[in-house]
Amino acid sequence: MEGLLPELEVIRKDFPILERTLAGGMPLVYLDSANTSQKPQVVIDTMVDHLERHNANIARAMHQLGAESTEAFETARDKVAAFLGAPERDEVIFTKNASEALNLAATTLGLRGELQIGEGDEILITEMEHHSNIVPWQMLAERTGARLRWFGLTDDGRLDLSNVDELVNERTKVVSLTWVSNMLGTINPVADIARRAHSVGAIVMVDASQAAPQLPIDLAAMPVEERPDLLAFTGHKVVGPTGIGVLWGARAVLEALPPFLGGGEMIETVRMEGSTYAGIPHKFEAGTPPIVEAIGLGAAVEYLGHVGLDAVHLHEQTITAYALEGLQTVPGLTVLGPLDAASRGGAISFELEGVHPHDIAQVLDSRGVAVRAGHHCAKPAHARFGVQSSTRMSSYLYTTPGEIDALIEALHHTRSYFKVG
Amino acid sequence: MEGLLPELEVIRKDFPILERTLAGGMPLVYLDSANTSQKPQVVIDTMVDHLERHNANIARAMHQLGAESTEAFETARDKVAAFLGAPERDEVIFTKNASEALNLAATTLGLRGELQIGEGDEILITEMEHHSNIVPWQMLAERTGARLRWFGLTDDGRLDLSNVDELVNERTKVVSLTWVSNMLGTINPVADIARRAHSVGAIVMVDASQAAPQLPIDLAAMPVEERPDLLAFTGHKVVGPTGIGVLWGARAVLEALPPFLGGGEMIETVRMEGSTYAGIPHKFEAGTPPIVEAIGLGAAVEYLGHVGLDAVHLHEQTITAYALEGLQTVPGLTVLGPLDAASRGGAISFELEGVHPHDIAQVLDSRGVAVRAGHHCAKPAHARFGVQSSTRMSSYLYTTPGEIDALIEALHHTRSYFKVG
Amino acid sequence: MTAQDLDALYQEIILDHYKNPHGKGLREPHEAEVHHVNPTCGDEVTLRVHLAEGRVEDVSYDSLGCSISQASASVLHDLLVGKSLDDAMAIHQDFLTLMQGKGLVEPDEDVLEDAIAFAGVAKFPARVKCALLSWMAWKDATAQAIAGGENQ
Amino acid sequence: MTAQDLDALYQEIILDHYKNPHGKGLREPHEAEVHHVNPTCGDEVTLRVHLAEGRVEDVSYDSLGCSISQASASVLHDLLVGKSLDDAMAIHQDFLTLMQGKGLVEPDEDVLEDAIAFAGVAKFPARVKCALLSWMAWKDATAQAIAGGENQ
Ligand SMILES: Cc1ncc(COP(=O)(O)O)c(C=O)c1O
Ligand SMILES: Cc1ncc(COP(=O)(O)O)c(C=O)c1O
Repeated sequence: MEGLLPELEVIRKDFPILERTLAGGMPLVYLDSANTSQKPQVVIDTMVDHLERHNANIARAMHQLGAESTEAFETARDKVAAFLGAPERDEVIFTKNASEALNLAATTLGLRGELQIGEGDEILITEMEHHSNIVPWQMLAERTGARLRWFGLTDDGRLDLSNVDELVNERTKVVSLTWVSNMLGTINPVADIARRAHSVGAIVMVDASQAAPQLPIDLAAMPVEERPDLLAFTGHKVVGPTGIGVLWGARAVLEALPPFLGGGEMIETVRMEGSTYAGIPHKFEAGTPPIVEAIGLGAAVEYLGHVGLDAVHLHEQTITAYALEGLQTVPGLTVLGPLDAASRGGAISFELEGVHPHDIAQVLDSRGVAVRAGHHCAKPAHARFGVQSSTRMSSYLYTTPGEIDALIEALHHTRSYFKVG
Repeated sequence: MEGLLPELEVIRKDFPILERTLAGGMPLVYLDSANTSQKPQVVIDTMVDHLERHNANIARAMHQLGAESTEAFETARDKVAAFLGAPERDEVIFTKNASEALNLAATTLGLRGELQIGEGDEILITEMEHHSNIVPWQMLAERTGARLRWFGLTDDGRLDLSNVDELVNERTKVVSLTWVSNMLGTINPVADIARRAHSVGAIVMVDASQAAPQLPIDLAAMPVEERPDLLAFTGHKVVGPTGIGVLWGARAVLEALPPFLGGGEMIETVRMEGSTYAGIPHKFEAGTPPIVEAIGLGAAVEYLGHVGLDAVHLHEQTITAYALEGLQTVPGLTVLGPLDAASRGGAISFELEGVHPHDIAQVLDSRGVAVRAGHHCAKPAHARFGVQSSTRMSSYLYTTPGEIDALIEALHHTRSYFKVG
Repeated sequence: MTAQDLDALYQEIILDHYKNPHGKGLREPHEAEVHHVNPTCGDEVTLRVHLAEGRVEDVSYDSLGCSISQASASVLHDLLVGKSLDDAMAIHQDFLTLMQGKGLVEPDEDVLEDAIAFAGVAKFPARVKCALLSWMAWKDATAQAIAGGENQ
Repeated sequence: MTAQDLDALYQEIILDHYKNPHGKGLREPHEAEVHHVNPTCGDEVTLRVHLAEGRVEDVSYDSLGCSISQASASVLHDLLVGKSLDDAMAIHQDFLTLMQGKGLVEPDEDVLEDAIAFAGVAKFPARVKCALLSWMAWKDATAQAIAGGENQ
């Protein structure tokens, strides 16, 4: 099949979990990578090596282990900066996950400062956001009296831009949207929206949690009008560990935002009467950061860089196209979201008439096929399509066409198990 | 030497890093455990096993890997609850570190809710706090108009309780203090202070970051008037990984606090117009939590439990007493903080006349002895004693008397290297 | 899990209740109505109780969810309606014990009747919540109904 | 690091400047004063510059810190006072390059004089900040003095 990663079998060997068998000796068919990705040996080994040989706290420690640990941690920041094509490495802030990065932005935009949002201002999001890009903005709106607005969705699962002129207006202070939907798979026109938002002076935040794993990103190469001001992604979806996420922000914006959490490492000086704060990135990294996790993430994005994000993207598109084709052979199955693989990411949510997603996932699991069932933390998008939950398959660089075949076959089996059709 | 862990050599074998040699073939003498502790093999192996065999997102995933991962994560919560003697396992909230736990409390106490702090209210801390237990309360005071007050320190490094009646009054809404000082080593009378604070209706928060590694804690066994309402500690100081911390809170208090970060997993239902939130602990765990880190922490506290916290405490006291004795042989050396090992933790900060802490640490490092130099994130406590920085040695369950000898010898060498005295 | 486990989970009785739920629909009169959600998957139930003279006169409900959650609401209706409040509470407790027993609790068919088919569910932690959704809602609604009655 | 590395770090010149710092103390006149802190360890410097007709007339300072940071302020005083602003900036740049060179940059003794003793420091990332503290403060103060002059 053209478009697959040329060394797919070699790549699969990098991921120890793919050799696991499940109950009944079933091989694992892991199609839940949009939920969390599996980890290559190099990421695990890098973390183990750090813990066994170089573990120390960073920055504060002046001994050899401390110097090694600090060097490894800051090199991880360089690697993440390179992965994003960040204009400056100090613009990369380590958080615990994408959710914290989004909350950091939403919270500090509500605090006293140049960029403070208040009554009369508008916050603009979309109906296809992950809860982590909805709830923080609802909280911001509630705390500040600003109004939360959102782009609706078209029937085929894209942003409804028909009222963009009304939605993006001079009251709009921040626009936050996902680059790739974790439910519908839709790839959004972030450059266009950023351009419009910037023309009214709004800050643009992009949730790249689903984009970073599969799309090449080069922030420095984007025209500045189209470049987001803030961008979030999460380590565990880019073959990195849990416990680590990234907020990238343009220096000027990060400098204008007040600190988020207070504590060790984010200070310049502390007196009981008051404190002053460090510059970026440390200003936003209170306390001991996720050191071994950042180092693991560095190894992860380096691994993806070696495979090549273009190649990963092509692989995802190829698998997605093959999956969309296969799903069409299952009677009563409806895909939610765009149907052409070229304009979507590798997560495909669907309904199967007569069988609830939980029950589908359960039968699939009995055959070793791991998918996600539920609302995928995107309740509003589900509500928009009048469904309460759905089943989602999501592939990644280690997914084979054979695994898609196994999914399709298991779906046929599900129908017969539940005696539908 | 009586009081040492009986199987000290066996315990040391559990920590792979202790076999490392440094530049020039020097063996590692790691005396920086109050900064971060080293990790036993079982913690590393537990994390590796999870990443290689069971990795999946939790709660949301219904497949076998998801069930295994969820089970491992929630079992880690049980283990932490057991470690603290928590009245209820759902009172254990996973955060990214102690700093986040402290910020969570300080931030949510400033938000609309039953416990909201406002103008006219007082927040009480102490002059010996780590920056992570100062800055969040300064921020809270600034945001709400409440007044920040603090206990001063006596010359021998204890809390000055002479004005306790004035400091703890009917305006006091929250008292937050460290159980064990990371700079002075002082063990504070938290039970007494909690009793007083509760008598005026204040919430009591204890920073147990330095206590959890070395003191047996049994919350359920404490009389409720003396039991803190909130308690924080950090994974990397209790032989666990970075990227994980714990906030324990009494159910009633946690339920009265509004949510902190918003996003996946902390919701009950989400509509674009507004959301409702889950119960504890999930209400405070937005986004994908540090899964493998929590599992590593579970293994860590279990490991400490097997060794026995009473035995660890005795070992720490024995080593500390031996170190205090040894330090007295170094001319021009002054210990900051209490001088009797029985009433202090295992961190000892000191000054050496004529040599700056940085330079001490550097010479020690050339002999493989790793200590910390600087303000140890406790600038106000340093200012109180009229010093700008100090050198700190800190031991742990793997520290031997021989390592203390190496430190003392290296300090003598430092004096001659810098030709003092 | 294996194909056998799957069959243990999806007993015929469960699938029958799922296809033909008993007592579904919201009815009058009722003293309390609650709405419960399983945050993990979004399954929902709206449930009403009608109590009279210490007896469960009716349990009516509207629900959206998987076979397990639907069947368990149906079984709840069969088991609790017509029982004295004390008996209903005891049955509720037995069902809870069964579901939280990780598959190790032997159910008493005389008490739990069709609900013994849920014994297989107890082995699947992710599905226990599904099975308990309506039972938790019932307990909540009943508590409210009793409290409401006392306040009058 | 080894005992040799230690000696490379603590060159006699550095220890001499540390014990007898040149130009220490705050003096008048000055056009700008800054206060810089190394957040990691708390080392501090208050530094004043006095410029006149494009020349560095004086650099005066008060500082608290380790041997490296103290010696580097002393060396800075020796090197920059009396130089034209352009020359001083060039020396500043050379010192920066040396310190950030991870020990791989060969210093030019004609330009850097005693400051070449800091070549060993460049191998210790944790100490580079110490060596640069007063140099960063000088740059900041000088920029302020120039901006202040222009605003008049
Ligand atoms: C007393 C005390 N509180 C809080 C902290 C902060 O812990 P962390 O940096 O893991 O958030 C530390 C350690 O650095 C500490 O020693
Ligand atoms: C689009 C999107 N945004 C945000 C998140 C939140 O990521 P995390 O749970 O790691 O914070 C996710 C994944 O769960 C996602 O898919």
